[in-house]
Amino acid sequence: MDFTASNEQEMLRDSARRFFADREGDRHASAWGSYADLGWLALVAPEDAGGIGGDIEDILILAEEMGRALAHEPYAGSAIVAMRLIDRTADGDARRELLAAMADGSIRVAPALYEPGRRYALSPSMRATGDGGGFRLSGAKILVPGGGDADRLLLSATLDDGTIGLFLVDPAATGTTVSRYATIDDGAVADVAFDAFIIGSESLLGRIDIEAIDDALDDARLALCADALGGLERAIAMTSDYLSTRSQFGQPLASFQALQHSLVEIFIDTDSIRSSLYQAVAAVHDGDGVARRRAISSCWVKTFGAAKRIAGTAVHLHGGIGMTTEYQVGHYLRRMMVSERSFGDVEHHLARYMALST
Amino acid sequence: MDFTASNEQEMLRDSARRFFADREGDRHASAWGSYADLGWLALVAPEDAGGIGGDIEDILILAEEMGRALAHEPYAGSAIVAMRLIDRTADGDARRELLAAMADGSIRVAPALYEPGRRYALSPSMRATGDGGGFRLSGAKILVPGGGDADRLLLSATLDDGTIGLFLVDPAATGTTVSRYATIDDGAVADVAFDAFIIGSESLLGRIDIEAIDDALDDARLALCADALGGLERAIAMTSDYLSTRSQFGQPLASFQALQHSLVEIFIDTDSIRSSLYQAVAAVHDGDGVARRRAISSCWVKTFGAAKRIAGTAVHLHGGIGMTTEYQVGHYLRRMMVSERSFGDVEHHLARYMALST
Amino acid sequence: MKLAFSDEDKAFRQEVRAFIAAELPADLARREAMGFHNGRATVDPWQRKLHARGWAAPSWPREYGGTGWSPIQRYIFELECGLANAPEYSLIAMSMVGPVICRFGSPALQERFLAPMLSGDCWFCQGFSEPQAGSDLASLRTRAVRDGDDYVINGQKIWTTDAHMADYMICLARTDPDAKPQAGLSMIIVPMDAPGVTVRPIGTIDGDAHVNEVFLEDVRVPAGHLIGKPNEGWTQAKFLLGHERTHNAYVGMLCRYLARIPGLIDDECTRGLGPVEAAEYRRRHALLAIDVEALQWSVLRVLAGEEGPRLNAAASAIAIRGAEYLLRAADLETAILGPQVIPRFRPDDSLPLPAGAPASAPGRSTQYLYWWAATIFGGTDEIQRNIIWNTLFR
Amino acid sequence: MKLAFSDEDKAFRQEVRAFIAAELPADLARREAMGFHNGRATVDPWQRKLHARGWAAPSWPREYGGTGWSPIQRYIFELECGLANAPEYSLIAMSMVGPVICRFGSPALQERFLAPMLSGDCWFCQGFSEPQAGSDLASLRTRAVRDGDDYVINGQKIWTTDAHMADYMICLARTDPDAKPQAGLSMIIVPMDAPGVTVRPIGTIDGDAHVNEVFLEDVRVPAGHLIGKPNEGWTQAKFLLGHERTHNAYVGMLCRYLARIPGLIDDECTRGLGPVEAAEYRRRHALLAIDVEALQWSVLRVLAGEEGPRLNAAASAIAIRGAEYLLRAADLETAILGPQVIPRFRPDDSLPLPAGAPASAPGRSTQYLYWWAATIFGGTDEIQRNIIWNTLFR
Repeated sequence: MDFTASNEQEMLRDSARRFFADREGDRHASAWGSYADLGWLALVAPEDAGGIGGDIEDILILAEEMGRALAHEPYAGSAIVAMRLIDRTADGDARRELLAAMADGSIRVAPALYEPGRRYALSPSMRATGDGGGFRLSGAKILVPGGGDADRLLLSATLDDGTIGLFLVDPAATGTTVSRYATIDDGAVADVAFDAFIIGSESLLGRIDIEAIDDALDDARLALCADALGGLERAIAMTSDYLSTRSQFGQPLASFQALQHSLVEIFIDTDSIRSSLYQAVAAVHDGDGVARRRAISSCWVKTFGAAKRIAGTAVHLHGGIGMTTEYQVGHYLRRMMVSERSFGDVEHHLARYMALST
Repeated sequence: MDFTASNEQEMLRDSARRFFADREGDRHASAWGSYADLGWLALVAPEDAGGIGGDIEDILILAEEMGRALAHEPYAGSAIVAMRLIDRTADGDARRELLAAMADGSIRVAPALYEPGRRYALSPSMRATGDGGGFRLSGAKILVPGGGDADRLLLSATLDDGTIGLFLVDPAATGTTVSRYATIDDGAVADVAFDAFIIGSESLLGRIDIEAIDDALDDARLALCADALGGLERAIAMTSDYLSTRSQFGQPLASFQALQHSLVEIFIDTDSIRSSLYQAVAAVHDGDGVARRRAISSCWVKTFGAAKRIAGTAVHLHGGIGMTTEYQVGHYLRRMMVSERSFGDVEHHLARYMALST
Repeated sequence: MKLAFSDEDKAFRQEVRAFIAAELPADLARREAMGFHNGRATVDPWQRKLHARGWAAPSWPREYGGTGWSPIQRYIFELECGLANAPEYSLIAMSMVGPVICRFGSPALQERFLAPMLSGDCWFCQGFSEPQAGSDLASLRTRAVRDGDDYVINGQKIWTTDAHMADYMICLARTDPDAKPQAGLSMIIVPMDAPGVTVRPIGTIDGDAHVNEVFLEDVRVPAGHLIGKPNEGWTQAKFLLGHERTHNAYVGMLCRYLARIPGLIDDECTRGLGPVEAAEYRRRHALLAIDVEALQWSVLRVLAGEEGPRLNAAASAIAIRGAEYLLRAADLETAILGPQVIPRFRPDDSLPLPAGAPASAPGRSTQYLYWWAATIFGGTDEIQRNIIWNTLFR
Repeated sequence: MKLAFSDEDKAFRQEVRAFIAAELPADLARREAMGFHNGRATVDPWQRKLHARGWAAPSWPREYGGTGWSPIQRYIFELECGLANAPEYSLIAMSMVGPVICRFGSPALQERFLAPMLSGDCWFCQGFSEPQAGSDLASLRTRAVRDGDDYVINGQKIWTTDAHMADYMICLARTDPDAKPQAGLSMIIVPMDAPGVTVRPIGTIDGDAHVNEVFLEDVRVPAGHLIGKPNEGWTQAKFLLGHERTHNAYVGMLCRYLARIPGLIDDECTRGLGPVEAAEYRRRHALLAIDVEALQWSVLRVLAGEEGPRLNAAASAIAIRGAEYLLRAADLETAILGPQVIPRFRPDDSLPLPAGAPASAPGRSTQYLYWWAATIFGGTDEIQRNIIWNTLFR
């Protein structure tokens, strides 16, 4: 058991913090190329495909900094989920080349797994019907993170034999309709519709079952928890600063015990999220699939069962200024609202946790 | 809509408060006779049986004072439940005479409705088998409030035809075993077992269905809510006094904002219980059975969903002294624990509320 | 003690309900239900209907064009409007400024302003808060200096709801800089089109547009725009803020949520919401309904004056719980809708909905985020708790 | 950073588990699970088994007869004991007084006291709190005056756990009345059978008997009973209280609750608990388990020293949450058991159970009530929050 970050991990954290500090004023420009240059994409890719195959701890250190900085790049989706899915599904050279191209940033792939009116179901109602040598795709995917900016979409569809195939398709091709829109936290997602869209057989990367898709999401779930943790810690630090500098009724806000204790309460909750993240990481290392899934759902429930309340309390402790978009603290609250329903919500994960506990 | 207590109601409250103040040192002696003398038993009895047939508001004013004073007499059981059940079930002279004797205190009746291992179920598994002209009773009743001191037990049993009969039996008769024991709040209850106990046909007061039994409990439920309200208000007043008089770290406890706000929070919760009680009373007056049951369960959930936390916080704010039996505040916490599971608990009533809401 | 609505109250409720059912435009109700801040063009037709019925100003005295309703009747009206998705029309003018003008204003001011307020031709905003004085009005810095027949006003207001669409601001300004902080304030009506008035919208995290900064630079208004006597602004502000003691309980809005949520759950069960989750959300709905049932009676107790000297404490208590329950209600709605509330919807609902979003989704995140402000404005929860402590326990 | 138990840790856990399974008397485990305060006669056999195995004092240095375990090993041991319903043996002697004597005591004191403590022949109680000094040790009034070769002690202690069955008290007393409040204190060992010592049990609302008042009237103890140097009591007390920073997280007890609750729910489903209620209780159990999983890692972080300078704050945080979770766990158990927890059960379980009560019922109300004390002793929640604020944010 060693809780101390290694030198390499400290360097990773410092470089991420410096990178985001430097582009503070430019937060909405795409930084995917920089992510590639910094090796953050390769960190997720397996070593046999030119990647670094980093430890989950390393990925989470990065995710924490992304959360602190309110970074909008779809790292959880286009780096973690997409690479994990391709790693498990594709084969041979196709797998290695694709992962290598994703790791160096030359191809950006957005995972398209969710469908309209089906909440967090991973079983695709989208059909890929055999048509000549290829397939005919019909259906829609929604809330694809970074789906408007991706070079390729990685999507799940049910094949004629009832199994699930994973397809790599070009969103710019005729027969696809991509509707890009903003999310409440200033992120960008897209809905994608396919109307009898014909693709070649090479688009099918391989077959996969629902449990394997769910497993591929798990590292991304931890990344979103770490992202939330980084954001909440920053929101607390901002609130502490604000209380010290602001006065009311002739006294610094920080001198009011009720405000002190409110801040302490959300500090305890946030620090507990770090502990929960650590138990999940330990379960990832331990290797037992059931225990791992259970621990990750535990972390999700712990994190997002509290995240909005913590961020909202930080807003509240700021008073009116906390509600404004010009000030950063409220953005954490919006981000929690989006993250908490990105790969299943609290109730979804509580149900998974309970099912795995018996 | 009139929220002001009438002169008569003020007098009732004052006389109750005075009565309990006078016997403060003597809290564990039976006061049933005094209850009769003060007209508190007649208050519940119908007018045509020599009672007063008081408004529910009057009964709740009394119950509030009983809660404040931590009175141990089984008023909810032996006055409210027993009289309401007999009023609905018995007939003619038998009904009038019995109710009149209960109202003047000459006969004390304890309702025996609950059975071992059956939680809050009101359908009796106890059988009353026809035997010659009378019945043979077999089974057990538990947690009978005041069951060790009652002259008669009022118990429910399933008849040969599957309907439910309400019986009045003498606990001192051969064939009954009465086990008296204390509850955690210093109350006295009894378990009663019948082993092929033979009773005459006159013991059967009449037949009743489960819904009517449940309805007979409803006024007693409101009385327990009012009892809790009175106790919680008193616990808050004691806490307020304590904080003003006690110092720590060289300052009066009352000067610490965190303690102020804790007390304010439980005040708000307690005052909300009063509001909830009022909405239930309004529903009682309104006459619609479904709305009445729903409103009473609403009040129960509101009251006992918060009562232990409120009383526990009052204990907490006292520090160590609050945990001692010599000091009164902790007794309220124990009383809440008993009351909240006396005629159904929070989950039981939430389920009833939800079933009646659709 | 008689805890029941009278037959007259019940008849009144039916009358209000029938009126709303007949007169409330369906599209207005739909937009109101979404919960975005609606503009004047959207809500004015409703005010004109109310005006025609004589119901434009429930909280004004009858002799000034108000309804003369009892507090219980006003409560019933507000509740029924909430349930039916009828908007609160120009809250600041109708519930705050109007009563102040009725009570303190000169006959000339009453003549000039009250009738247009009733007909919907005159909107007000409230210029109280300032950047350095959040919940602490005694430290206001905006100054009004008498200069001949005018006042010249300089200063800055913030969190000014509706300033971007108001005709006038009721401005709390310092008219005697030498008096004690609370003694030197006055209330002055400032036309929003006066030279020197600049309105800058404040972007808020809910994504809606409703609050503003208002800069006042050498703004000149006739001295007759002063309400009442100079330097009695503190008294007037307390009257104004105290006039709607039960408004912050939001029972109309809460009942609107409670009425809507069961249908939302049923709908989502056809869109992938599982039975276990649905049961949990129904449970939360029931627990919230039970809390709101008590809150409604807390409001009635305040309205009926049952609280007596505890009135201030009771008003603070319902404000704390009102904000808390709104957050719970809105959180529950967004939880039920799940990922469908992620898109940023526009108040202008002419844009097509994303493929994943049902018609019930727009406005849900916006409202949840907005209700965090309800824990701040009108005095933070902490200030309300201080009030309760000082009133009851000190 | 490597977040996993090592293979050595896992092997150690198996070793502990096997030892407990083989050696813990079944009746002791049953009584411990009930949760009443057990007397010495009940728990001494277990201490003798631990002593024979060399595991009597997990928190003492090895050279004094301790185990020399790493913090993680101590954590594992405590957790496994909790899960298996093994009692915490004489907590005050083993976890607090022992380490103080090892660190500050003279060789003579060590010689005299340490071996009997290990073998279970010497119990201690802790005389810190006084009637006018709840969480505020600086205002202690008990005085010890040097008189020849003795100290003469006068004063009163309160909330003294186990005083009724202890052989000695470690007494914090004022030896220099002229020094600053914290500077003039010393720690002195007082035999409980010394003339002038009177123990009066304090009845507590949980109905169990465990705390006492101790009156000290001209109690004469040899000067050699002073631990360390005169007037260094404050330093020693801080060492003592800081020694078991993670104890107040109660993870062993919490895991015991978590392990037991699913079976309780299943049992009650055969005794009238409905499926909807059962589902709600299972849900609460899961939410508590998730919180305790995080708490365990908060404890591990403190034990591993990850917290660095934040150690005080982290210790306070886990104390706050530990007490909160205990109350939730005990509340959940009593809710599951419903009316069956109403009877006052006796710690002496020789009395027959009431007809309605299953064997799982005794002790459940007692423990729930008792855990309210956990929000008070060792510093109230409010004091813990002050510590966190002062450590991290001031």
